[in-house]
Amino acid sequence: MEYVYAALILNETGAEINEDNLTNVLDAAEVDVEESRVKALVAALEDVDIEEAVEQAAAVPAGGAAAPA
Amino acid sequence: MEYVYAALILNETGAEINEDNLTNVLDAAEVDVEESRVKALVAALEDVDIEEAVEQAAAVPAGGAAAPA
Amino acid sequence: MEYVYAALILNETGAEINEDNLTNVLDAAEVDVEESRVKALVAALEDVDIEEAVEQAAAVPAGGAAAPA
Amino acid sequence: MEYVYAALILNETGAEINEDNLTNVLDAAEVDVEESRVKALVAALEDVDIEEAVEQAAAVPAGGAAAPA
Amino acid sequence: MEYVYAALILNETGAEINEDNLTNVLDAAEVDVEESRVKALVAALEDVDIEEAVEQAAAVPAGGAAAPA
Amino acid sequence: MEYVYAALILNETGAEINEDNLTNVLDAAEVDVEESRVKALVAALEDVDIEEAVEQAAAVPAGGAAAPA
Amino acid sequence: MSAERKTETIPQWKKEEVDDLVETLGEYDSVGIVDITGIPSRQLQKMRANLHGTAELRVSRNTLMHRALDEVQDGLEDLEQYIGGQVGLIGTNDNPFALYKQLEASKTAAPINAGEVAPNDIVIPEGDTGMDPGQFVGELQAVGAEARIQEGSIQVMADSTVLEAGETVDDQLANVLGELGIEPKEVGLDLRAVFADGVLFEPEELELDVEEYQADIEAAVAGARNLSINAVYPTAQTVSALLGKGAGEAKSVGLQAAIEDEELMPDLISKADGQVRALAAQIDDPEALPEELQD
Repeated sequence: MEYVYAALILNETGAEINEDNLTNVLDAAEVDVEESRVKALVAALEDVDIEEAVEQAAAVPAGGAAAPA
Repeated sequence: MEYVYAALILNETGAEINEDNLTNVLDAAEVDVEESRVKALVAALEDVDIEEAVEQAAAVPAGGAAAPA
Repeated sequence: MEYVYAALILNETGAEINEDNLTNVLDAAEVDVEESRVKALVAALEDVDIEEAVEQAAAVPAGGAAAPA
Repeated sequence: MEYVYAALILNETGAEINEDNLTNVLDAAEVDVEESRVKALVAALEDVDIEEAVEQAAAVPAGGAAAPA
Repeated sequence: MEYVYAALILNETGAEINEDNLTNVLDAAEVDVEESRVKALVAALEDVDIEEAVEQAAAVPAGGAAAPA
Repeated sequence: MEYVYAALILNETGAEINEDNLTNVLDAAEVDVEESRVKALVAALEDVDIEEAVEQAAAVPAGGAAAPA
Repeated sequence: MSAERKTETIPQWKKEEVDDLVETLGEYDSVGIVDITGIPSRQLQKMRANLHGTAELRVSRNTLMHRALDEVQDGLEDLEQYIGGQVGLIGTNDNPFALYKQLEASKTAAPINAGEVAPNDIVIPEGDTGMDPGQFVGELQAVGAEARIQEGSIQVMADSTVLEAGETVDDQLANVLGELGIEPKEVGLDLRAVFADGVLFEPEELELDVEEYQADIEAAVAGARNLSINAVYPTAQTVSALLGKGAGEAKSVGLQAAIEDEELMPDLISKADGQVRALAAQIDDPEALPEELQD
């Protein structure tokens, strides 16, 4: 999950979630950074609205299996 | 939130969650680090079982609707 | 489940879920493909809305994703 | 998700989940394979017990069957 | 599902679940029997403990029988 | 349950669930058919909405708790 | 052969009656003996009319019915043991279970008279009798009902069995039951036995528990679904569930491995956010937390 956490830190600071920035954060935590995962993460996040995803998480009680519609 | 994410990254990598390490990670994300907050977080986490806390949250709420088609 | 996974891959790529395509995917994974099972799967899928089935699964909280990696 | 499905097929057949095998399966499904995603997938799965993760999914009604009344 | 029901009848009577027996039962019900579906069923049931598979809710954590190859 | 399975096969094929048809199916499975049970089943099914029962069963994951042997 | 012999020993009208009965019996797949004790003939006519189209009721002398059943043989002679008292023959091409159900459904309640034997336990039900306080409360108590005066009327406090099956109703009880309008008798054609396609059924075998059958069907369907899914044998009805299962498994693996897949991202972000909140919840010092994570 460290790659995801790194992306979320950047999201909080308002920095761009790109390969360089992610790598910097992970490097600083002495993660043995795999370039491919960084690339894949950037690509995967391209069309994702992080704020929205976070809000939805907050809307659902964590731990509780939400009843499917 | 970024302080807590930074702590989670360190937790994943197995690095010690201390002031230096947190500051490094946050610096790398170009966070304007507040020393007092880092101190407080390190102190607060001393008595917390991070693994346990993280696992409790792990029953992931589905962001189903957010899934790209 | 490998036959089902193969159908799901084809569904994602937009390729037709027919005997040839399923067999190709399974062959590539060196599955000892049983033609009858491929046929049965294709037959069963005939009137099914795959998107709907997949989306319903996605809407359900994934089972407690315990120990984070 | 086609990359993940490909990994699950290999997991079922007992084949190694490596770049070559994944690429073969995805090629067969005529996926336009991105090498970095394959690499990232292999890396991400390295420390995960796939069997366990698959079984955990089963804790949730597949197909979104609502809780029994 | 008629093929599955036919297999279950044979299972109850203790008769072997093979192509001939399944075909006989389905023929008697004037099902337009598809050989491939019969074959596929026999193949699918080969390594399955039918009693257990019948009783175990399909959507419940797999103790072992859940995902036979 | 073989009598019920036989009725369900007939239900799927759209054949009438009468004594003759049930007996044929059970005979084919070499069940030592008890005429009285066949008669009782036919009579009982007159008052049971099979479709409804089928839907009911499909909506609820059967088996309840995981009970892997 | 035997029929020939019997015709010599009985009057012509009896012979004709037996022949007629034999002919009737031959028309039906199922033949039964019904008890018609205590049914007035006019009511019997009505019942006969109601059965029209599904069953035929024939009432004759018991000796002649014996003779007719004996003559047909084929197992019908087994029914002779049920002839006794006031009975009739009933024939139907319906399923005997359906016949039984129809006969049971057509039974009507009737008052019971002094001197009659209770066919079943007689119960005075709990509730307000609606009667004004008076000596009736004593009568109720005398027959064994738990009665008392409450809120201005006579009330029975609990279901009270005042006579058990097989016991004889006395004047006092008949009177009380009459006052209350309780009709403990079920009057109607009472099936004693049916012979259907070679099988003899007694009433207890003819009473079907439809709910149990329904439950069996549900269990059978559910079992078949389980088998289909667990054995990964897709059918039109279960292939959706299998696809869902596969998708769910992929999702679970994807989330656990934090696979960088577009589809998984929203859930992974949710997961991370949930973890942050869960961890923050363990932290007491507000100084350590940003505002949005403080309680």
